[in-house]
Amino acid sequence: MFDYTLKYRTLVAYIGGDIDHANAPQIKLSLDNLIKTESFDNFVIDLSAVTFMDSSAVGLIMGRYKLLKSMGKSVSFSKPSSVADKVLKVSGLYTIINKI
Amino acid sequence: MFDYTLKYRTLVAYIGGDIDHANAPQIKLSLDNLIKTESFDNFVIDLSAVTFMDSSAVGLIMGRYKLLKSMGKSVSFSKPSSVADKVLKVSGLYTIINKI
Amino acid sequence: MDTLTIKVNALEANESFLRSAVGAYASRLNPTLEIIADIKTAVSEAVTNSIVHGYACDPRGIITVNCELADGELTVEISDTGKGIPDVETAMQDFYTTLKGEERSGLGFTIMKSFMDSLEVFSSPGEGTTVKMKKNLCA
Amino acid sequence: MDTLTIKVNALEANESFLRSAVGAYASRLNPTLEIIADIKTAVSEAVTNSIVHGYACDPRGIITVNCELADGELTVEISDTGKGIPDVETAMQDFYTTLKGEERSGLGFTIMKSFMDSLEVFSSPGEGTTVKMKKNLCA
Ligand SMILES: Nc1ncnc2c1ncn2[C@@H]1O[C@H](COP(=O)(O)OP(=O)(O)O)[C@@H](O)[C@H]1O
Ligand SMILES: Nc1ncnc2c1ncn2[C@@H]1O[C@H](COP(=O)(O)OP(=O)(O)O)[C@@H](O)[C@H]1O
Repeated sequence: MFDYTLKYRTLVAYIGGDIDHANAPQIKLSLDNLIKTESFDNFVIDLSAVTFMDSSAVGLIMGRYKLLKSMGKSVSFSKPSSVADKVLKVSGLYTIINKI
Repeated sequence: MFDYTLKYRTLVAYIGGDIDHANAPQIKLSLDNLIKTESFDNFVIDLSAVTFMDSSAVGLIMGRYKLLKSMGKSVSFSKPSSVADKVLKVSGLYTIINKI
Repeated sequence: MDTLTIKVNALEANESFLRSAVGAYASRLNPTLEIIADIKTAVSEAVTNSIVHGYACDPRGIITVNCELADGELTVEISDTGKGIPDVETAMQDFYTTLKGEERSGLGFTIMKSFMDSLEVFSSPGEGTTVKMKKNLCA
Repeated sequence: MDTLTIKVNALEANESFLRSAVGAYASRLNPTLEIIADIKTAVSEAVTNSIVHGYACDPRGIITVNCELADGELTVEISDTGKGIPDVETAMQDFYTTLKGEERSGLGFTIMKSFMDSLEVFSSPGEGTTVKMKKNLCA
């Protein structure tokens, strides 16, 4: 599941369902395409509909974070589901990307 | 899942969910208890909420059918789900118990 | 190359576990829901037979399920090393059952045969039983 | 006596298949949804590692999952006969990964350790890797 909204130069990417090694490449493609084609200042990753994720999702998010930082954009998380929240906590991602 | 309604001497037993060898004994108990305690003329087996059934369910229904016939009651099926319908067809149960 | 082997104890809880596992496995070729339902029913019949007939519900018995997906077709083999069937032809007849008192319908093989594209039964008394079934997933 | 063994090919489709199967198996002791989610995450990490590191995505590789339920506890062992890990202690450090270019986070073992009650890793180069984890289901 992938969708997005763009409003006042804030791009919200909604990633839902199961995120694992098998489908991370597809989600990566969608995200990179969005980052390349839209003009925005703030990138928000909405994980409210995530039903499963593991460290492959962490690698995916880290990769997008580095790309966005190199472009001077702000990055934040929005409403992670409880399963996403637990993985983000253990992985330490909250120490570099804020939850809004 | 098990429930029933009694109206104008017609007892409708609703059996739902998965019916297999593991839970047939529990459903049998509920049905036999109902048959023993309620007073009715017509017994209707509503299988509209069945998500799975195999030949263990056929054995269960055959057993209740014989009991009910020996008591002089009428027996019929109501709204079998598509998975229930297919098993009832192949088992030949429709040749002895009508679908209403 | 896409195979699956599962071994479990002869426990009632494994009736739903194994039919769901084989159903989920076959789903990766994206068949219709009706095909998945047919497969789950047939697997449930064979697994129940291994538990109640093969092992007389002794949970030390091991049930082995071997599956393969190839050319759009599922092959599934359900085996036990239980008591076996003395006469397979008789056992496969509609309504034939050796457990009269327990509300077995004697329709397990009937349903396996009509819900799958093919059914083969290999059995020897004292050695066990293997049921091999195939189903085209692209129908 | 309640054991489960599953053997499958090193295919990506088996990442979700195996974590769902082990999750469904553990569910029979009626743990909380959070415990099931933790188990699925840890299993997914170990299975993904066998596929991408152990077998370099060669589907001929076989992944074996052995589970046991006893005394309210799940034991799950995930094994491959792939390339193995030369130095397990180093491999288990946070953020350590040998696949830098491919967006592996190096957090697989970190997550297995914190999501399960115990984690042991047995590995020899050229022989393969076994990850053994336990989780109390009645917590
Ligand atoms: N795995 C098995 N091990 C031993 N006997 C079996 C096995 N499967 C089937 N049988 C025999 O074949 C008979 C017919 O099986 P089936 O058609 O499934 O009907 P049912 O299970 O209702 O008896 C059984 O009653 C039993 O005697
Ligand atoms: N099953 C395995 N076979 C071979 N090497 C492995 C296996 N599991 C883990 N490793 C090694 O351990 C390292 C760390 O694993 P992990 O913490 O899961 O991070 P990641 O998978 O993101 O690299 C891997 O990069 C790899 O070198």
